[in-house]
Amino acid sequence: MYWPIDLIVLTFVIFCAIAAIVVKDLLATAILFGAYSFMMCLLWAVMGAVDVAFTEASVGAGVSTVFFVAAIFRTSRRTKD
Amino acid sequence: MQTIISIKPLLAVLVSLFVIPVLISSSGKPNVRESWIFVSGVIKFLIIFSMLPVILQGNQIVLTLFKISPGADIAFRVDALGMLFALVASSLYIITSIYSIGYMRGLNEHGQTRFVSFFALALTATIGAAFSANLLTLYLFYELLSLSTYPLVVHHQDAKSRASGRRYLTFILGTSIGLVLPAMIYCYHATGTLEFAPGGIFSGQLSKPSATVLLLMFVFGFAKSGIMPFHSWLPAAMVAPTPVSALLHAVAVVKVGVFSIIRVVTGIFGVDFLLSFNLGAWVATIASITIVVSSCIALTQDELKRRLAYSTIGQLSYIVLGVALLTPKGMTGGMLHIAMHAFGKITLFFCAGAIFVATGKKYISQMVGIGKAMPITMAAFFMGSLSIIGLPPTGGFISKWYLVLGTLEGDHMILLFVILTSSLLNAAYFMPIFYKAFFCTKEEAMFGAKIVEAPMMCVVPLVITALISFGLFFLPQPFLDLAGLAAKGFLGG
Amino acid sequence: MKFLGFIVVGLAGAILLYGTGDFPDWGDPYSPASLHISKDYIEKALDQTKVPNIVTAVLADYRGFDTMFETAVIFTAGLACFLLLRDFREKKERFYRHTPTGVILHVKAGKKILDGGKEFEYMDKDWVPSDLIIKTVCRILIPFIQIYALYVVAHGDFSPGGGFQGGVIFGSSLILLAISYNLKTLVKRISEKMLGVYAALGVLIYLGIGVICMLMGGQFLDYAKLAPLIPFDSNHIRALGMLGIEIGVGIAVTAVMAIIYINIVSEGRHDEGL
Amino acid sequence: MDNYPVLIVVAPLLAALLAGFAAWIEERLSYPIALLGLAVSTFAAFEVLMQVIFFGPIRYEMAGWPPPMGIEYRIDLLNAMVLLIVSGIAFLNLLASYESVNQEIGDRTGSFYSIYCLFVTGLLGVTATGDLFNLYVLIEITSLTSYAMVAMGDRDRGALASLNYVFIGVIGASFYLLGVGYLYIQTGSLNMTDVAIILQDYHGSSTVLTAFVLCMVGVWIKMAFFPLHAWLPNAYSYSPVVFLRVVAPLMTKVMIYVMIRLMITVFGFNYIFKTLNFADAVVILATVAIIFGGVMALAQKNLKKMLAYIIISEIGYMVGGVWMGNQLGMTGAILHILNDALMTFAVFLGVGNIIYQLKDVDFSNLGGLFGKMPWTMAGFVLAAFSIIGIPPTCGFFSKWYLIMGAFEKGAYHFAIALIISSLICAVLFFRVFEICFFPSSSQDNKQKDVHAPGKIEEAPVSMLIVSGFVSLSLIVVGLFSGTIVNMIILPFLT
Amino acid sequence: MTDLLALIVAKYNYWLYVILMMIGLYAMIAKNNLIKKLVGMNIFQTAIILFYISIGYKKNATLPIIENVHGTGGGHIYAIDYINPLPHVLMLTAIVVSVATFGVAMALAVRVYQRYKTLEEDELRMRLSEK
Repeated sequence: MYWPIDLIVLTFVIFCAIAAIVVKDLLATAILFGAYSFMMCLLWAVMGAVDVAFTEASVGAGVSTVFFVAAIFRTSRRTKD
Repeated sequence: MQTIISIKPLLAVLVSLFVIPVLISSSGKPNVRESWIFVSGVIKFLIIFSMLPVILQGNQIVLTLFKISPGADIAFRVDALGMLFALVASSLYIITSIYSIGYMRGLNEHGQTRFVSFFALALTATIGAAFSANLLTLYLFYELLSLSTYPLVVHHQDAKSRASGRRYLTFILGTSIGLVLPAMIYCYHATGTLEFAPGGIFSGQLSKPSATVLLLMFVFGFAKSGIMPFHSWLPAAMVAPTPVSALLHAVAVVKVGVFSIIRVVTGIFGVDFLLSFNLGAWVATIASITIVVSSCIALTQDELKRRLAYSTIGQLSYIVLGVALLTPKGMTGGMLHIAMHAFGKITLFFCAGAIFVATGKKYISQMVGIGKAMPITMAAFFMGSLSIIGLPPTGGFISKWYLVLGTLEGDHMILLFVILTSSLLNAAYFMPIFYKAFFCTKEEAMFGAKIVEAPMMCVVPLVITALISFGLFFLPQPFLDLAGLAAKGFLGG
Repeated sequence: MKFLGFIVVGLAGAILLYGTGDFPDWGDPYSPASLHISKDYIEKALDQTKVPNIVTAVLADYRGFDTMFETAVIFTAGLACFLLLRDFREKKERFYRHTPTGVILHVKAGKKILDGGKEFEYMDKDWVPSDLIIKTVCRILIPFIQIYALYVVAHGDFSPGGGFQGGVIFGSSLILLAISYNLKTLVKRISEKMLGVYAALGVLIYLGIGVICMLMGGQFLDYAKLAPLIPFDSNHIRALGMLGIEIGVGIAVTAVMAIIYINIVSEGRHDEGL
Repeated sequence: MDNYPVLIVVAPLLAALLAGFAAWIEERLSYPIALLGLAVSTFAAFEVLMQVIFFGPIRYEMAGWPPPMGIEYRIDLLNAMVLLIVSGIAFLNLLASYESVNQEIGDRTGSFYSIYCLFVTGLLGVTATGDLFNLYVLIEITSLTSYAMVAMGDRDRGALASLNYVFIGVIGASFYLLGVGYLYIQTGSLNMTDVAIILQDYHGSSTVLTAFVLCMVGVWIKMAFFPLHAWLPNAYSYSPVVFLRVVAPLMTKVMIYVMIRLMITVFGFNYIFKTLNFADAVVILATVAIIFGGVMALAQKNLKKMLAYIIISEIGYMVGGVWMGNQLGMTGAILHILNDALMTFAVFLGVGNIIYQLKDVDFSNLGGLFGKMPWTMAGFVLAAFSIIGIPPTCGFFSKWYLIMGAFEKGAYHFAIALIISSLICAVLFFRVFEICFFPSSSQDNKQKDVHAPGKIEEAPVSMLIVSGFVSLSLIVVGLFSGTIVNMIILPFLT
Repeated sequence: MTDLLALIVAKYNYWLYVILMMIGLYAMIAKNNLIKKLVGMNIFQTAIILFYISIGYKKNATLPIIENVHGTGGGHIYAIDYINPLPHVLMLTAIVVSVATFGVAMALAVRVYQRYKTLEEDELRMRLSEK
C-alpha cells in the first residue's frame, strides 16, 4: 500500500466527519455523512478489508443515508448547531 | 445437664402462625374465629408447659432448622430463661385473647380479623425470640415482632395513629438496623459464631473501648426495652387498642427487648468478660437513669395509659439493672421481674381498657370517684399497682426483694438507693389514682353510685391476672426456680 | 454541556492514546493479533471448509454463532421499527386524482373515502408530476440490481460479499422502487405481512440449519453433520451449509431494510412517503 | 442430552421467530409459543445447573470447532446459576403477563412477545458465552430490544427517554468493544480462557490496563453504576410494566455477572487486586452510589421512579462487594445477584398488579390499597422487607455477607453505607406502606365511614399466583441461603 | 527525529482513529440536535471499526481470499501472505449492529418529532418542563 493514499483518504475522512457535525442543515449533514462513509469504505478497501468495505459501501453510504434522508423527510432539516 | 433434640419448640412457635390462614378464612364468623384463637393459645401454652419439667431438671431442648453459615444457624434452644419468658407470654396470651374479645366487641372496632391475625403473628415472633439459640435467630424474630406489631399500633388508621406508627418504626427499626445489625455482624466477623454460650463468645478479640462501644450498641439497639433515650416510642404506641398495649407493650414486645439485652450480656459477652472490663457499671448506670427519669415523667402524665407506659419503661430497666449487677441474686431478681411485672402491669392495662370500654374515659383527672362505679376493676387495679410498687402480698415484692439483695451482694449502695427511690416514686404515681377513685367527696365524684362494669369478657381476665399477681407472692416457685436456674447457668455453674 | 463534553472527550482520548503506547507497529505481520488464532484461520480454513474467502469461512462457520445473532439483531431492528412506528389508524386527509381529467380531489377528515373506482387514483400529498425519466431508468435498473444482489449472496464463498451485503443491495432495490414510483407501489408488490414473514423466515433458516445439525447428532451449527441429508457433495458440505445460511441472512436483511425504510418514511402509515 | 447448554439460548430465539411468524398469521398463537420457548429454556437451564453442580463445568463448542478458533459456551457454577435465574424469571413473568400485555400493548401483542423473547435470548446468551465478541453481539441484542421496549411504554415521553438511552447504551457497548479490541491486539484471541492465559505475561502493559478500564466503563454504563446511571430512571419508569418486570431484575444483574466474569476469568484477581490499585477507589464509588441512590429515591413521588433509584443503590452493593476483593464480599455480591433479581422481580410484580388496576403509581394514587388489593400488597410487603434486609427474607443474608466482607477488608465506610441504605429503604417503603395503609385524603371527604371495608379489586389470578409464588420464594431462598452458598458460590470461588 | 518519524509512521493510524472517536463522542455529548448526536454516534462506531481494521492490516500481504483454489497451485498457505481476516469478520458484525441501531434510533427520532415537533434538546427540555 502506498502510504500517501492512505493519508489523503484519512484526511478526507476526518474532514467529512467534522463537516458533517458542524454544518447547519441536516440534509447537508446526511450527504456529508454519506461521503464520510464512502471515504471510510475507501480507506478500508485500501487496507485490504474488502468485505468490510463492501458492506460499508452498501450500508453506510447507501442504506443508512437513505434512512437518514427518510427521517429528515418526516422530521425537519432545521438544526441550531 | 442433658441436651435433648425435640421438635416441640418449633411447634410452639408455629402454632399461632398456622392459625392465621384459618383466622382469615373465618373472618365472616367472629365466634368461630375467636374460638380458634383460644384453641391455638391453649395448644401453644400446653406445648410450652410440657417442656417445663425437662427444663426444670436443668436440661436444654435444641432444634436446628436451617444452616446459614457456620455458627449462625436458624436454630432453637430452650433454656430456663427462654422457658420463663415463653411461659409468661403464652399464658398471658390466652387471657388477653379473652379480654380482647370483650374489648373489641365492646367498642365495635373495625378490621378485627386483621387485628387478631397480626396479634397471632406477634406472638409467634415472641415465642420464637424466647427460644432462639443464637443471636441471628433472635434478631430474626425481633424484627418479625417489630413489623407484625406495626399494623396493631396503627390499627385506628387516623392521623394520630399514623404519627405514632412513624415514631414506633423510626425507633424500633432504626435502632435494630442501625445499631444491632452492624454490632451483630461485627461479632460474627470477630469470632465466627453467634451462639449464646454461657461464658460468652469472645476470647480476647476485643479491647476495652471496642467492647464498650459494642455493648452500648446492643443495649441501645434493642430499643424495645425502652432504655432512654430510645424510649419515646412506647408512650406513642399507646394509641393502639388496649389489648395490644396490655400484652405487647407491657409483656411481649418490651420484654423481648429486655430479654435480648439479657441474652447478649450473658450469652455473647459473658459475665466474666464484662466483670473483667467492669462494663456492667455502664449498663447499670443507663438503667438507673432510665428508672428515675421515667418515674418522674410518669408523675406528670394525665392520660392513664401513658402513665402506665412510663411506668413500664422504668420497670423494664429494673430488669436490665438486675442483670447488669452480674451477681446471682441480682440476676435472679431481674429475670424474675420479667414474670412479676408482666402479671402486674397487664392487670393495670386491662383495667385501663375496661374503664375505657365502660365509660369512655382516658384521663386520670376524669376518674375521680370511679371506684364506686367500677369496684371490681379498681380493686384489681389496686392489686396490680401494689405489685408494681413492690409491696407484699404481691409477686412484685419478691422480685424487688431479690434485686435489693443483689445490690447488697454486689455492694452497690447507689443502686440500692435508686431502687428504693423509684419505689417511692412508683407509689407516688399510682396511689393518687386509687385514692381519688375511692376516697372523694360527693361534689368531686364524677360518677353516680350505679355500677357500670365493663362486659364480662373484660372483667374476668383482669380479675384472673390480679389473682395470679397475688398468688405469686405465695407460690413463686416455677418462675423463681427458672430464674435461679438461669442465673446459675449464666454465672457458670 | 460543551465544557463537560470537552472534558469527557479529552479524558477518553487520553486513555485511548495511553493504551496505544504498547501497541505493536501498524501493519506488523508479527503482531500477536496476527499470529495466534488468525494464523490458524488462514492456514486451515481452506482445508477444513473448502471456502477460499477466509472472511466468509470465519464469519459463517468458525464464528457462525456470532453471525446468527447478528442476523437476530437485524430482525430485532425491523421488529423494533415496526413496534415503534407502525400506526394502523387511517390517515385523516387524502388526495385523489381523477385520471381522465387530472382534477385533484382533497378528501377531508371524516368524509367518505373513495375506493375502487378505476378513474380515481390515490396519490401522495407531496406528489411531483414529472418523474417519467426517473421511473423508466429505475425500472430498467432494478432487475439488474437484484440480480447483482443474488450474485453477491451466492458468490460470497469466493469473493467479497455474502448474505448481508446481498441482502442490503436487494433491499436497496426495493427502496429504489419506492423512491422512483411511490411507496404504494412497493407496499402493493410486497405486502407488510410478507415482509414480516420473510424477516422471521430468514433468521429461521439460519437457526433451522443449526438445529438440524443438532438433531443429526452434532453440535449446534456443525454443518459437517448435514452430510447424510445432502448426499451428492459431502466434500463441500461445509460450504453448502454456509451458502444455506447466507441465503437466510439475505432474506432477513432484505425484508428488514424494506421494513425500516417503509416505516420511517411513512411514519408507520404505509401510505405515502418519499 | 448434550445440547442443553445451547438449547437454553436457542429455544427462546426460536420462540421469538415463531412468535414473529405467528404475529402475521394467527396472533393468538404467539403467547403460547413464547411461553413454551421460555419453559424449555428454563428446563434446560435447570438441567445444566444440576449437571454443573454434580459433574463440574460444561464446555460446549459451537459448530464443533475447538475453542480458540470457534465460539464456546463455558458454563460453570456462576453462570449456570445466573442462567437459571434469568430464564426462570423471564418465564414466570411471561406467565403473569397475558392480561397486562393485552391491556398495555393492545394491537401488536405478537411482535411484543417476539421482542420479549429476543431480549431474554440476549440476556441468556450474554450469560452463557465464553467468547468476548459474542458477548458484545448479545449485549447489543438486549440493548436494541430494550430501546424498543422503553419507547413502547409511555406514549409521550417514552421515545425521548429511549433515544437518550440509545446514546448512552451505544457509548457503553462501544467502550466494551474497544476494550475487547485492545485485548485482541495484545493477545490475538477472543476466547475468555485463552485470553486469560496469554494475559498473564502482559500484566505491566498499558494496553491491557486501557482494555480493562474500557471494559469496566462499558459494563458500568450498561449496568448504570454511579456516576454513569443517568439513563436508568427515565428509561425504566417509562417502559411498559411487563418489560419493566423483566428488565429491572435481570439487566443490571446480568451486567454485574459480566463484570464478575471479566474480572475473575479474563483479567484475573491477581491482576486487578495486586497489579492495579484502584479497588479502593471503586469501593468508595460504590459507597457513594449506594447513598446517592437512596437519597434520590427519597425525593421521588412516583413508585416506579423510586424503585429505579433503589436499583441504582443496589448496583452499588454488588459492585462494592465484588471490588472488595475477598471471598466474603464476592460471596455476598454473587448471592445478591440471585437475591436482588428475585426481590426486584417480586416488587415489580406488585407494582405491575397495581398498575393493572390503577394505571398510575404516583403516591397520591395509592391510598387505601391494602384494603383494595390485599394479596398484591402482601407480596409487595415481603419484597420490600427483602430489599430493606429483614430476616428471614433473602435480602438480609446477602447484605450479611457484604458487610462481613467490608469488615474483613476494613472498608467500614462501605459497611456503614449498607446500613444507611437499609435504613433509607425502610423509610422509603414504610412511607409507601403508610400511604397504602391509610385511606387516601380524598376518600376521607367522600366516604363517611373510612373504616368501611373497601371493595376488593384484585389483579387477575395468574398475576397474583406468580406474585405470591415469587414472594414466598424470597423467604425460602433466604432460609436456604446457606445451602446455596455452600453448593454454588463457595465451590465456584475456590 | 527519525525515531519520532518512525513512531508516527508506526502508529498514526491508531492516533487518527482516536481523533475520529473523539469527534464522534464530542458530537454525542455536546451537540444540541438529536440527529446530529446520531451522526456523532455513527462516527464513533465507525472509528472503532477503523481501529479493528487497522489491527488486522499486515504489510506486504494480500486480501484474505485464497487464490488458485481450482488450479494446481495448492501448496502450503503461509499466514504472513494474507491479511488477518478475523477483525474483518468481527467488524462485519459490528457494522450490522450499528446500522440496526441507527435504524431504530431514526425511528425513535421520528417518534420524538411527532410528539414534540422539534429535535433540539433545549427546546425539548422546555416542552418537558412546561407540562
